[in-house]
Amino acid sequence: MEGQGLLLACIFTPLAGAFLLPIFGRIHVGLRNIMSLLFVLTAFLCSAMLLSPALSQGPVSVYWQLPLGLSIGFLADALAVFMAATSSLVASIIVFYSFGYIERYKNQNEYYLMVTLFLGAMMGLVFSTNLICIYMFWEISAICCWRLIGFYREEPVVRRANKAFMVTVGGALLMLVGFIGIYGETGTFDLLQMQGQTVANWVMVLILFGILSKSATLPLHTWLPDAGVAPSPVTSLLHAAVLVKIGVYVFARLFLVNFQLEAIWETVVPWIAAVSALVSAGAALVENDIKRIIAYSTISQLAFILLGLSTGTMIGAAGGLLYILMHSLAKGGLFLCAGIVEHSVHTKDIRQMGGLAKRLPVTAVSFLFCAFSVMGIPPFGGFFAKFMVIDSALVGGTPLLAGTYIFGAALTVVYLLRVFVKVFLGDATHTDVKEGTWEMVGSVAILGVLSLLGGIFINLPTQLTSFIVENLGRW
Amino acid sequence: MSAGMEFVLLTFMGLPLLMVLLNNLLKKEIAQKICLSLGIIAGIVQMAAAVFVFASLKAAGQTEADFSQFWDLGVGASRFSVDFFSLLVLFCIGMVITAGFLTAGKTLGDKKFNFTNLAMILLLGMNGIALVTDLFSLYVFLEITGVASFVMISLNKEGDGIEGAFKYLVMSAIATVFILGGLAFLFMQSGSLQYGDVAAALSDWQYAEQPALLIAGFVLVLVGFSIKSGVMPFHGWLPDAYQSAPAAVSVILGGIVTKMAGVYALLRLTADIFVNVPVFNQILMLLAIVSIVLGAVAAITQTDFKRILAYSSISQIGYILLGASCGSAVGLIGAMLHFFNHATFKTTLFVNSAAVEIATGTTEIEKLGGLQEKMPVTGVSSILAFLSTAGIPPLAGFWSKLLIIIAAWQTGNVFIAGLALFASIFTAAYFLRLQRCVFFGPAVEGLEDTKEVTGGVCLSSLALSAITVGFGLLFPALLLFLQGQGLI
Amino acid sequence: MTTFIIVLCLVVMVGFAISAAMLRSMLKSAVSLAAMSAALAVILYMMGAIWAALFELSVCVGLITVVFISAISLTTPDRRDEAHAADHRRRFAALPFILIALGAAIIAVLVYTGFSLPLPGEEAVAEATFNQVFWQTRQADILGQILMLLAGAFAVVVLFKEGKKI
Amino acid sequence: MGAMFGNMAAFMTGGSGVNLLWLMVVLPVALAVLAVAIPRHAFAARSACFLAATLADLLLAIALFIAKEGSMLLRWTDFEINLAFRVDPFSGAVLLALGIFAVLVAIYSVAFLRRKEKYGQFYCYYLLTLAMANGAVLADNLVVLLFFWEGLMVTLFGMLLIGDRQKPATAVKALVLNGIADLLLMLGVAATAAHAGTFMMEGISQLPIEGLGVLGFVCMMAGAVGKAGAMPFHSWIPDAADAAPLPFMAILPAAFEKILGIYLLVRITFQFYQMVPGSVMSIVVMAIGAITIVLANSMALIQKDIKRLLSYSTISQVGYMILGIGTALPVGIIGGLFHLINHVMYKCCLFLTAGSVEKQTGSTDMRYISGLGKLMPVTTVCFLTAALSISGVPPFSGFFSKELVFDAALESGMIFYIAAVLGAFLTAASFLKLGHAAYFGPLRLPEGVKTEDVKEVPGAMLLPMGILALGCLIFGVFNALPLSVIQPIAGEGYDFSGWPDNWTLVAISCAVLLLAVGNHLFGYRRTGEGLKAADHIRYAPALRTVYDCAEKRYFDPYDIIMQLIKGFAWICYGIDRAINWVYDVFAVDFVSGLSSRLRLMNNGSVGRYMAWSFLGVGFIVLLCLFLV
Amino acid sequence: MNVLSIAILTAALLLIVTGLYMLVRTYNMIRIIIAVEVAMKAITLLLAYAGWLNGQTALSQAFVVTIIVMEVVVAVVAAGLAISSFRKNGDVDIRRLNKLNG
Repeated sequence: MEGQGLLLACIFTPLAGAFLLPIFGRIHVGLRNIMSLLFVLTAFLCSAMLLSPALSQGPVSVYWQLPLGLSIGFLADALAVFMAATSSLVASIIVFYSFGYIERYKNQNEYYLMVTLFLGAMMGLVFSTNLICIYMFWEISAICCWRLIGFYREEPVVRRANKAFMVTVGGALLMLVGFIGIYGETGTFDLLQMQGQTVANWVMVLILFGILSKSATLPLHTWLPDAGVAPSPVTSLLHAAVLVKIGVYVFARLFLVNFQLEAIWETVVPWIAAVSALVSAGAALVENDIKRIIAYSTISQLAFILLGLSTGTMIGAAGGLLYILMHSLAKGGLFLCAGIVEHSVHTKDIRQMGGLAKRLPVTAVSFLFCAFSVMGIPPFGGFFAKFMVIDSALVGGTPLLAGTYIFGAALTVVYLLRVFVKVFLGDATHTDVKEGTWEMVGSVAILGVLSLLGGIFINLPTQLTSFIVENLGRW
Repeated sequence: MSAGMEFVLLTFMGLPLLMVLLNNLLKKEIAQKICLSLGIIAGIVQMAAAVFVFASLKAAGQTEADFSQFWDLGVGASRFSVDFFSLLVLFCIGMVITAGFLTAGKTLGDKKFNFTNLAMILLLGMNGIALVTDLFSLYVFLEITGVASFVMISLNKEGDGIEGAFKYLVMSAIATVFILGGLAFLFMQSGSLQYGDVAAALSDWQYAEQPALLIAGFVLVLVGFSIKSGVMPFHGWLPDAYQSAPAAVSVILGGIVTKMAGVYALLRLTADIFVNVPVFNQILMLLAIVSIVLGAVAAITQTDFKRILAYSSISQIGYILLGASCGSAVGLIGAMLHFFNHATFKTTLFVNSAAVEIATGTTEIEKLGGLQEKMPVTGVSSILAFLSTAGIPPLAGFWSKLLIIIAAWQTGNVFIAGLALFASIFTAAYFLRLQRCVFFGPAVEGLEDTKEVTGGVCLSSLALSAITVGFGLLFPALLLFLQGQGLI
Repeated sequence: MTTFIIVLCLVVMVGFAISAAMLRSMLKSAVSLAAMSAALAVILYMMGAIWAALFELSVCVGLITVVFISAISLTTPDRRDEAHAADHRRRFAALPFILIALGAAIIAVLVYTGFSLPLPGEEAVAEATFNQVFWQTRQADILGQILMLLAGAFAVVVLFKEGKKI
Repeated sequence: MGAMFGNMAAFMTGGSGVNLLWLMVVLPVALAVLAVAIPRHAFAARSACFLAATLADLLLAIALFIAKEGSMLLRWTDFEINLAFRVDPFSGAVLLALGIFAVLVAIYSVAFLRRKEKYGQFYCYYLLTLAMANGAVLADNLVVLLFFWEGLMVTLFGMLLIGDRQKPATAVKALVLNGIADLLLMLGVAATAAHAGTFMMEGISQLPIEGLGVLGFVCMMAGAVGKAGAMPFHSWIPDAADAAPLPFMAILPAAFEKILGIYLLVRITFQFYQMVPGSVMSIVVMAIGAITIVLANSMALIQKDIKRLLSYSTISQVGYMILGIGTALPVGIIGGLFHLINHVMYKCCLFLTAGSVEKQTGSTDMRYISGLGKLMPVTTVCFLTAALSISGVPPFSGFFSKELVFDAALESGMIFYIAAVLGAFLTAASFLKLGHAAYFGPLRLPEGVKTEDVKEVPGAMLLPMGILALGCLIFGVFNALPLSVIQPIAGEGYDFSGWPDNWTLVAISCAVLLLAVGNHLFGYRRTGEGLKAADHIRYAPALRTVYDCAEKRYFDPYDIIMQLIKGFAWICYGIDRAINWVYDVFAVDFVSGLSSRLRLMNNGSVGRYMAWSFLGVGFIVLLCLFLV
Repeated sequence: MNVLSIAILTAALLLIVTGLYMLVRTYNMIRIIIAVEVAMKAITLLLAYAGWLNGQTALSQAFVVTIIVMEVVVAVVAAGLAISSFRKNGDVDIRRLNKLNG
């Protein structure tokens, strides 16, 4: 199939290219930046081009069998392509934004290396069909995340980077134990060979540890707010494009595509997520650090995604996937806006900000658009996702759950409004504030507009998600 | 066996001996200058020879080859023999010795001459351990390795070397007593100490005339080798010895010596001799898991770079032994590969610690900071090595660990396998702490003009990191090869 | 008769071992060790290991004792060692009792279980002489011995050669 | 892929060519974008664009009203979430109402906003609001309904921010309260859909209120009531009166939101669900209505600002509609809907008069303005007409609709009737006070405003006011005209036009009005000021404390909700910090404690090492004895 | 019952215990070496006895001879370490060898 080249290019361009970036960086800084963007864009374009074969001709795959039930397999089915396109799109915008944001700091070579590698790991993970490969890319992403969070090299910053690494790797190790448990039952790590089985409950618990730690769900979430000490494009990358989406993606990959979720988990997982949604939303209301608030918001929104994916309903699955897309766009935008704000006023405390809308009009509007999308207010994209997810709880016959999530959604409205109002409205606190560089402002504007367009032309993404869900062959 | 191969086989024991002679016969001034090159040559030639022998064996379709060093031997003799595993180990030895000699250039000053002599003896001792097929000869080479390393640790008499060496010596002597006692008991039953004969005597040990003697025999042997390999709770001497040794010596010591003296021997015992003694494996597995967990936990609050590495070694040795104690082919292969990987990454780390010591004059991690920018090669290679240690894919350490865990799982020790896997989190913990204090965190005062160490140290970190990464990436090919050999 | 001599020598060995442990003087300990070695040599001789007995006598009784005595003489002129020696006996007071109890226990267990290792008949004794065995089958050990001696030599060079201070 | 883009093209053009229903939404949006795209200083061009959009919308609405039916469907997503529009007589009528008010307020706004900053934003939001409202009414799919319904929040937020960006509290309040209502609606929609098994409104009919239906009904009703601005979702409206430009008050809280809220309420209670008179749900709805009437009117009575007073009055009038509809009796429904139409007219008119006052004097605070009647006669006449209508004085329109609601309330329960009558009394009293204070009495103007500057407003502003005031009278005298449109909604064969049948009720109503006049005179005598005519109620012994608390916002549901949420948030934060403590402190301390213990094991003494080793040996031997 | 086997095994065990006891209880480096020697004597005895038992006297002699050589060198190295330590610290007390810990 002609798609195989695309598939491999999609994965290995960023993976291998990342290591060339420090060399480019020695030659010329601009070259390195452009190349970095190019690698990430290649991933996006390749995944976009894979969309057509994945939708029409069935999945593209590359496969080598190895002994011991290991294999190297990459499969570009609609789900994988969807996820890959989403992350690489947002990542491209973030890399573009970084041009402006990161230019004044040290260790830029490492930064671009890690960002590109990060995306490469995401691409690899998304397309992998082997549990061990998934684990491998999972850990690569943890390493990138560790370096990137610790970008500023200060003691507390590095401590938090370490915390993030510890929690996610701890979860991942438990998950690997679970994978080996599956291996013990089936004798293979190859997902293609274990379609439609159920996993033992204890394996499920272990895998959940991994997923919840990566997707920062209660009680494994606290590293994510702490990771806000990273540069804003990095947090954006973590929250929107790559890191936390890994967890939910793997959940979808394992329990929508491959394994049959046992009935009990269709109750337990949404409830864990519900508690997570409420607690983090509450914490977001109390926090004063803009990035921490948005981070808590991510935790809260991830719960919605998990809800959609775990209720075992078709609309929920489609809604969960849609939510991934919409949340990526909007949350990416929010963090990038926060980055501009942080650069402008040199603080992250929202109590010391105010009236920035006049000085940063584009940022303010983009922030508002993205915030509306996250709140789930039409005509922004988040609305449909949120509705479908909550509907799935009712279709699944658990109105109490739906009510809990509605409460969570209400809290979302409140805390995001609080941020917007405190930062952009009210009395101006800073007079010498300037908009960020054109790359930065352009990036947030793109994300804001995409959030809006995503809602108006919701037919495109939803058709894709429905296609994915319908082809799972379980409803 | 082709003549060429026969000749090459002789180099394992012959070449280092030749180097020792050369070193002592040359004029002192010349010897001082070239002695390190001699060691490097010996190391590299050994690696090449191992590869060559491997290729020849493969070409000839053999899995092992016997040879004698000086003159032909009679029946029932204690011969030297190579198989794939000992070739792997010989390669490791060559690699670590090379790295050690590359590091020695900047650290030893006027002690190079003695260092070379002793290191060559050490090399011979280790090669002997890898090559022998007789338990008593094993003991002999063990003792040689031991003596050479005691002296090397105390090479620098001003420091704490003597203390470390003496502790090692005492514990090693106890180990010797245990091992020899065990051998004596085994000898009473088997009448020979050839691997094969002992294995045969043990094949139905439960029905032997005096099973108590055999039990006493293998318990004592197990304990003795456990002390030698520094498994918890027999580990006391190991951190002290590693920490007090001069930089170059600790590279060799930490990289390979204790592994050869203890772990390799235990691997041989489980693979070749105690095949039919499940109790041996069970006890070993217990020791292994204790070492894995507690070794890593103990490393977390250490404050000395080399001491952290020492505790890390204890933990990693646990993994190797865990693989060995599964008693399955996968486990054994995993253990062997982990042996190799451990030699690679732990040597890298000791080279890194040597680099830090050369550049800043200390290995106290609290006094260091922010070296990543100043010493990029050291920083990056230490990260790679540590990640390999922690079993982060796609680096080499992950794959061998995975095989070990799979083996443990398949033999039904689910809980131990899970625990061993999860214990990697402690590895990650001390790794992160060390990175934070030494490389990743903020720069501290007084180290502003630190520069990357150039030359051999840098070269060996780079080469070893390349091996770690390359091995990890090419692991699928290795798996296919092993499958082709029918090993898994 | 053989049995009697061996048992006698064993008793002597244990006795000297205890004295090596309990005597306060280092010198006397070293001499006790030498006496142990001598008794062991006798036992080896009685077991037919003539070469071993010879080595034991010459090396252990002779060489090692010399090593010990010189080491002791190089390290003793210190008063603090006497102070340590003061509680030496207290620390070792328990040893004889432990040994007696342990010995009695071991003998009791062995006797109770009817433990017995029969000596081989004449036909089972391997005919090879020490020479043949040593040179024909233990080449690795010989190489090892050479290396060990080399190592010892280098060790002496490193550890003893530091005349500046003394 | 191709199919997807084809679908997208169809999506953008409204399926089969240009569709009227589709245009109802797209046209205002397109013109809104156009209006913003026109340069800022071209006021005339922008305004023309703005007016053209509303006029076009009105024309379309008329066309649809005449057509009475029509539908379109565009595939949006699977799961039946499709862009489905349908028009039936009811929604046609509602669209027409929206269109009319949109045009009237638009004309007024153009004049009102001349030479004001940010008028472009207002135009834009106005048109977007219109589009969203049209969409919500047209929607034939619950999700589409929800989409447009919630979309109104955005424009609401935007409009409230126009007023004063430095004081965004009102905008936040509005967004939060509306957001909660809309999220409840979301839940309700989902529950209803799950209950009915479809999202298509066409396919949902007369569901029993049980099981999921209860949730669906209650939540959807909450959404509808919240949009209409009944208690407890009301409290942003008086605050908005301070913050937003006045046309906003006229168009959104007074007109569109009421229309939409009641529209949905009717849909819920009579189409989606089967609400039986006297059922629990019916009583709940009525109770909400009754409480809203009494409380909001009591608050209106004591207001000293025209806009705030009108806002509270707006809230109270919603109570009548809800009460009427809640009875589930034909007379109640028709009364409620009739009251809706009337309310929108007179309240719109009242707000517009207030806007005129503000435009000319710069204030609407009755403590500073008084006796404007001579200066602004037309405005005063319009005000008087509307005020008489809202007070329910025959033969103005408000009288007739109120009588219908009274009739239904009496039939459903005496208590509701009493509440409604009490409301009528308070309404009349507060408007007596308002009229007396603002338009009559001695002339008083805010500082800095000269008497000669205060004159009648321009014709463009008077026109809408006049039309609306006239409407109040016409819909009263010729009440058959609106009722002929409304009555079919409740079913065949109802005719409530003409004078009320029940003269007893009329008598009581008139008595109540007279009582209100008497009360006003009593208060006026006591204090000598029209503004303080209600002070004897305000400072009555028991009520005094309650009113004090209310003025301090102790009863503001928003503040209560926010306090609760804040408390909840702190609890959550505590939980979060506790979990964080486990990671940052407990785990670290535990592991390093363990590690330190292990370090103590290696105390540097070789004897200790040996001891550990021998312990290990002993353990192994024991283990061995156990295992062998 | 075989007196000889019982006696030799018992004596060897007692010697080993004595040696280990000495190792643990003494503070003197030289005496530690002596302790190791004591234990080694027991090992020598056992090996020789093992050879005697199964008729492999020649082999066991080869072992014993090798062991003796090893023993000597170890003793010399140990003595060298003790003397070096003495030069450095002024005594041979192992309680002073506790700088490396943790």
